[in-house]
Formats: sequence, C-alpha cells, structure tokens
Amino acid sequence: MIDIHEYLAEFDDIPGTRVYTAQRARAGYHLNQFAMSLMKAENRERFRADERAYLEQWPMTEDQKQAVLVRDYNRLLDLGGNIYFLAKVFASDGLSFVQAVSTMTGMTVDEYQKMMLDGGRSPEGLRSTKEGN
Amino acid sequence: MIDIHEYLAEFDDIPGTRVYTAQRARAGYHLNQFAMSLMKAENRERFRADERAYLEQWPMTEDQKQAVLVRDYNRLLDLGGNIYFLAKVFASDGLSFVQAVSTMTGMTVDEYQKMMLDGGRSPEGLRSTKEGN
Amino acid sequence: MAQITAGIACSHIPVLGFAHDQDKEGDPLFKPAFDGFRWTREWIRAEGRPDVVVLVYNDHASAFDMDIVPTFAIGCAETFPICDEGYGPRPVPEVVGHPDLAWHIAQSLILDEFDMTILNRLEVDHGLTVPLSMMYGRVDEWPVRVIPLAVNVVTYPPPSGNRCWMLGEAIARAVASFGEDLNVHVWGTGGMSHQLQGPRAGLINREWDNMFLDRLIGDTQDLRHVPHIEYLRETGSEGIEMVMWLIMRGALGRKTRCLHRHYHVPVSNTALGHLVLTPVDGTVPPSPTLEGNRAAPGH
Amino acid sequence: MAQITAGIACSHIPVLGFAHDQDKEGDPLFKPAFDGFRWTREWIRAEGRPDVVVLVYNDHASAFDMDIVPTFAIGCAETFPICDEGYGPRPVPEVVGHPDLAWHIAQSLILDEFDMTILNRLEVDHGLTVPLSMMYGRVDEWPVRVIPLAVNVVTYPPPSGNRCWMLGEAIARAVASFGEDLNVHVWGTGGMSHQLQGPRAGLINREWDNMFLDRLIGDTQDLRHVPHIEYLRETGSEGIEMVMWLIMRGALGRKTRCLHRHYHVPVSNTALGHLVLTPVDGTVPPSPTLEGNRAAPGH
Ligand SMILES: [Fe+3]
Ligand SMILES: [Fe+3]
Repeated sequence: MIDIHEYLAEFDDIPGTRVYTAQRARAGYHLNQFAMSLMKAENRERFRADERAYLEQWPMTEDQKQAVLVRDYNRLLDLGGNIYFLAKVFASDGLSFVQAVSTMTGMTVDEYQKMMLDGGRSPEGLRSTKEGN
Repeated sequence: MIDIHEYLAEFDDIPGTRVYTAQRARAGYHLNQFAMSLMKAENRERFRADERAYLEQWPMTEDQKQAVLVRDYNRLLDLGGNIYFLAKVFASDGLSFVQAVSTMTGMTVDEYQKMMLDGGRSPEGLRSTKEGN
Repeated sequence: MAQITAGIACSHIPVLGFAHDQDKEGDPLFKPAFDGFRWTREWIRAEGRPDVVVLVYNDHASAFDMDIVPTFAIGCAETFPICDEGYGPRPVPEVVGHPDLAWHIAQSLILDEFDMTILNRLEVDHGLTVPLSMMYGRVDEWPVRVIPLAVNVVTYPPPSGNRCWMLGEAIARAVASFGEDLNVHVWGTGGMSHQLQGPRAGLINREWDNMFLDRLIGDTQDLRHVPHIEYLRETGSEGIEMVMWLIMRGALGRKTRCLHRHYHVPVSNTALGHLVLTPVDGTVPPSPTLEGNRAAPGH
Repeated sequence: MAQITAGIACSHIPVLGFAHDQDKEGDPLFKPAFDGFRWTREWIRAEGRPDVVVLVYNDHASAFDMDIVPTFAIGCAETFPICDEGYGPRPVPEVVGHPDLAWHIAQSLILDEFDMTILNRLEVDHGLTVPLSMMYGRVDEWPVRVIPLAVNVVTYPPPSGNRCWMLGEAIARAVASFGEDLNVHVWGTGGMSHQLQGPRAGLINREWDNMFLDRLIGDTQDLRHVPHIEYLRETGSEGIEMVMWLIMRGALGRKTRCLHRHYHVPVSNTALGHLVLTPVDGTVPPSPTLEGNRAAPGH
C-alpha cells in the first residue's frame, strides 16, 4: 500500500512544476470555478466588458483576482489554479496554448516555439530538485 | 465472477416487485427527470396549474404521461419510473409515503396501515414466483 | 493520530425526521422507535464524543438525478446544505464537513484502488440528516463534523457486499494514517427490511433482519457474501440499503463488540434497526486487492 | 458475441483538431503528424472496421468542474454533444453512443468491483473528438459508435497504472459476455510527454516515450507498476495522461502484436504517439481481485 504522505511529498521535488493536489484544489476552488464560467459566451462578454466587476462576484482572494487581471499564470498556479481551468481565461483572450504556456517559462513565444521545434525541453537536470538530475 | 445475465434474470422471479435495472432506467429516463423537476417549488406550481401542459414539455411516452395524470404508480413502475423519483410527484400532491405506497397494493390506506402495525407483510410465499416460497 | 472508536448502524426513515421536527417523539406511534435511541443519545454525548463521523448513506434522487450515478462519492466540501426533498428542507442545522480528513480519505482511497467520485458541492437529504437527529436530538448546531459518503443503492447494480466491506477496511487504513488526533465514528445507515413499491410493498422480515444484526457482531465475515438477490427476496426492494452497513462493519476490523441494540417494527413502511459497535480487534488487511481478498474466498 | 479486435493509442492534441477543422493537414507544420495516420485511416476503413469504440479519454474541465470529480465514468447516453471549450464547439458530427453495450459494460464492471460513475448526459471535448478525427478524417457522421470512458487525470491522485490495467481486463470480460456480434475497439488517448504549466513547460522525453511504446507491445506487464511520480518527473505534468493507455492495453489480454507505430515531436507543446495493436493471446484474468492481482505483485 502506498503511503499518501510520501506520495505527496515527492511532488514538491519536481523543478518548475506545481502538481494539482488536493491542497491546491482547495485553495483554488473559487478561482477555477470562476475560470470555468468563461465557457459560456455571455459570461466571456461580461468578463471582457468589466473584468474587475466580473471577478468581484466570486469569493476569490484579492491575490487571485490581481493575478487574473495581470494574467500572471505562474502566480495563478501558485494560488491553486489548474491549467485546464485557466485555459478558459486565455481562450477568452484568443490565445493558443503555446502562446499562453510560453508566458510561464520566461521565454518569448518565438524562443519557446523554437525550443519546441528543436525537440522540446530536455528532462536532463529537471527531474529532481534534490538530486539535480 | 458474477454472470450479469443470471444476475439480472433472477430479478424477474420476485413477485410484485420491479427492480430498477438499466433496462427500466433507460425506459424511464425522461419520466424520472420530469419527476425530479418537481423538487423546485416553482415547477410544482406550474405542474399543479396545468398538469397536461407541464408534461408536454418532456419527451415522455403518452403512456407515461397518462399514468402520471391518473397517478397509477404500479403502471409508472412498469414504464421505468423509480420510486424515489416518483416520490416527487406524490410529495407535490401532499401525500406521505404510506399513503402513496398503499395505492400500489390493492389495499386501502387503513388496511395497509393496519397490516404494517401488525408487523408488516410476511415474506412467506413472496420470495420467488417459480418456487412459490 | 486519528482513530475509529465506534461504528453505528441506523435506519434513516423519513417519517422519524418528520416526527422529530414536529416534536412528536413522545407520540404513541413514534415513542417505541425513539425510546431505543435514548441510550445512544446519552452515550454519544458522554462517552462516544466523536469529532468526525464518516456518514455512509444514499441519496434518494435528491442531489443526483439520472444524469450522473456515482457508485461511491465522498463529500470534501466545507459545508453541506439541507436539501428540499419536495416538502421543504428539514429545519435542522447545516451540516459542517471536515475537508482535511475528507480529502485525506479520498486521496488514500484512490491510491488504494477505489474509484471514488470527489464531491465539492452536495446537498444532503434525509438519508444523512435523520441519523444525525436520532443520535443528537434537537440542536442549534451539530456537535460533530460529518464526511458524507454517498453510495448508489438505487440504480442496479449497487456495489457488492464484499466491495462495501473492502471499502470500510480502506477507510480504516486511511483514518489510521491521518496525523491529527481525532475521534472518528463510521455510521452505516438505511434499511432494514422495507419495500416501498408494487403489490409486495410493506414487506417486513423480522427474522432475517435480526440474523443480519447478529452477524455484524463478533468476528464472522459471512455478510460479505450475501448476494443482492437475497436482500431483494428476503427484505424487500429497499432492503438493499443494508449493504451500506457493511462499509461501517468493514471499518471496524476483524472483531466487534455490541454496546447497544434496538429493533422495532414498524415505522411507517419500514423495520427500524440500530446498533452501536466498537472495534475489539481493529486489524484490517493491508491492501484491498491481495490480502483483503484472501480473507474473502468466493470472490 | 462481441469481441475486442484491436487497441489504438493516440495523443489527443487540441491543435491537431484545429488543423484538421481548418483544412491544414498538409501544412508543413502539421503534415508530419498527420502522415503517421494515413496507414491507420486506410486500415480502419478496410480492415479494422469497428462497430463500437470504447474510447478512454479525460475531460479537460469541460463537462466536469471541481464540484464533481469521478475517477472512472462511463457514458451510457444515446448521443454525446460536442462541447464548447471556449473557442466554439468543433465543427464535427455529434458522437453517437451504444447504450446497450455501454450499460452492459457499466453493470458488469460494478459487479466486478469497479466503482463506476454512470453518465446519461455528457458533452465531449477534444480529448474524445480529436482521436476520432485522426482515425476517420472529415465525415458527415462518424462511421462508428462510441462509448466514452472518462478518467480523472487532472486532480491528484489519478487512478494507479495497475488499477487502469485491471479496468481494461474487466472491460474485456464485459465485452466477451455481450450477446450481440460486435467488432469492438478500445482506444487509449492522451499523452505522450508534455507539460503545459510553469517554468518547466515544454518538456519532451523522446527516450522515455519510446520505452513506453515498446512496453505496450508483447507480453510484458511492467507498465502496471510505473508510479505517478515517474510520469511527472520524466514526461512532464501532463504526461500522466498515459495511464489511460493502460486501460486499452489491459483490455487486449496477455500479449499484443503491433500493426502500426508513429511518433512525432513536437505538435504544439506535445509529443505525439500512436499505436495500433491487436490481441495475440486475449486471455484476461477471471476477476479483478484475486487472479488479477496475483499477476501483479508489488501491489
Ligand atoms: Fe433510504
Ligand atoms: Fe489531454
């Protein structure tokens, strides 16, 4: 039988990665439900018309609202956002996955796209923070 | 491993009982979803105001609609209704479970209630149609 | 460390909720039913004192319609509002959850190869609230936190008795690995014999029900292997709810002791059963798939 | 008698749906990805010819929000509408189900001690529709009926690799006990290596992906025991979708043969993998709990 504490602890050892655990799911519940609401065209329009006012309807933290307003996706992941939910936000902005994802890497879209065309980011050195391999 | 065909076949051997199998669930899908809609007070009112018109909004069979209109619960079970869904119909009528259930037994409410107070219906002879025990 | 200190079995008959809410516990029609809970109401406040109850129940077409039918669903929300089942919501306090323990159990069960459905929003019906009223009577707020565990026993097939027992064992493993000191109860609700439909409605089987109560006590595991058809033939179409009691039983480990027992016929259409059990040898198998099933030949 | 004659593995990359819908299959950016499906498109119409596909996929916050997270859910509806994921619904035909077989499988799985969630209403997203487009190209209606099998791989923990493999075996038992003559495929979708989030986004692991493809062929059962952390470290946070391929693999029995293999990097953020397998020795263990786990030490 797998020990749940060991199972979860290992997730913190992956560089540059937030695993969507229960802890994150709980912190991000209202953030993700807000994002989900943008699947409806009428909500997308209301959000676009006044983002702040739309956000005020959700019991999110001020940090979460700010991070949505400035589209800081790394911060949103830290605050419990899940990428498939956050995708509804960048879909509303008309961005593709590549465009949105590149903003989390510190690269420009062009640099990111070139890296992908060259075979993607190597896992070497990015498997474990502790072991640095 | 349990054989699903044998498992299901045995259910037909219980006297005076319809087990809520997949087959019944499929036949009764819209009937049960209609019944479920009566959990909302505003729907209960619309239903009471014009039962036929309310029923016409659901893709139920004419048989099902008729059986609802005359509150023939045995017939509704035959047509795929499930008792917990149908309970929303008799709750709308202000009936208790005992009052509604007794209508399926061919007894008056008083006769049924007396039987219950005397210890309920004995399973003797009612376990199996084939074996009559 | 969290610990399971008791298991409670209790029918969840709607009319007892009604009698309670209308101050009719002393009414001759209801008094014999409520009398059997006097002992438990004292015990649970003086000695039982659970911090959290894992409350196994079934939804009666209240929170779930036919669009989605989960076999096992666990409520991880902060609170659980009271459902309007068609007569207005029961006038009882909102149910407060324990999301830390609930998520811990949910995660552990999935790693333990149970295919749970996680619920972050759930309105609870009489299946969950009536047992709370039976145990605590009238309160301003429930003196316990509740983790709802909803089992499908409406659309066939429900889970097997063996699967339910195994789930109980897995819940015990999960609770034992939770770091915080918590006194946890597991309650199994529903039953006993009753049939709410068709010409055979009103069926009651006092003898079978008492055989079932007998076998929840001690170390027999016979009840794992009672097939669904036996519940249906012997205890009426709604007697199948008793498989939920096996989740409670499985969570208590190899052997149980009975502190209190109550059986009364009838309440409305139903035979009422109630047990308070404690674990004697709380050992459960270390995994659901290997050792668990070695202890359960026939599956 | 219904029979599983093939298993197909295929990534379900959204941008390939977009390229297909916009008639850009010949575009230099997309051509290498689509070229690897030419063989399959011919084969599936001439030889494969499934009547029904059990299509294992995951919902990407489309049909399910965080209120309800089922581990394994099976679509039993007549039809499954195409979801609007935020860019408008894909212009592809509605998906037609096979409720007779779907309900048969659902019932069998529950008796076999899998804790399924039954769905009678479900909108399907790119996870399900992109593989259909890859296999069939542009059509007025899909030439196959589809039973969606949705797996949670978003909220942790997803089911273990072993549990997924066991579910595949149980699906094979269920299909084999269905009376009607039907040619059934099982498709596993998602993957391969990709990470869509954080500073490590864009991770691709060609070597690991190909090891994974290798081990789906033949009779090794090694992949049952790959822990979640290995998918995460080696293949990026979204590589975990590959556990769904193990449901397909488990359904093919002890040994498989590879008819076609295709691997291409990159499509958008993702490594694309695709296999067409047939069962060689279709034998599966007779139950999930005893024999299934004897074949799977370590759990
Ligand atoms: Fe009940
Ligand atoms: Fe995916």
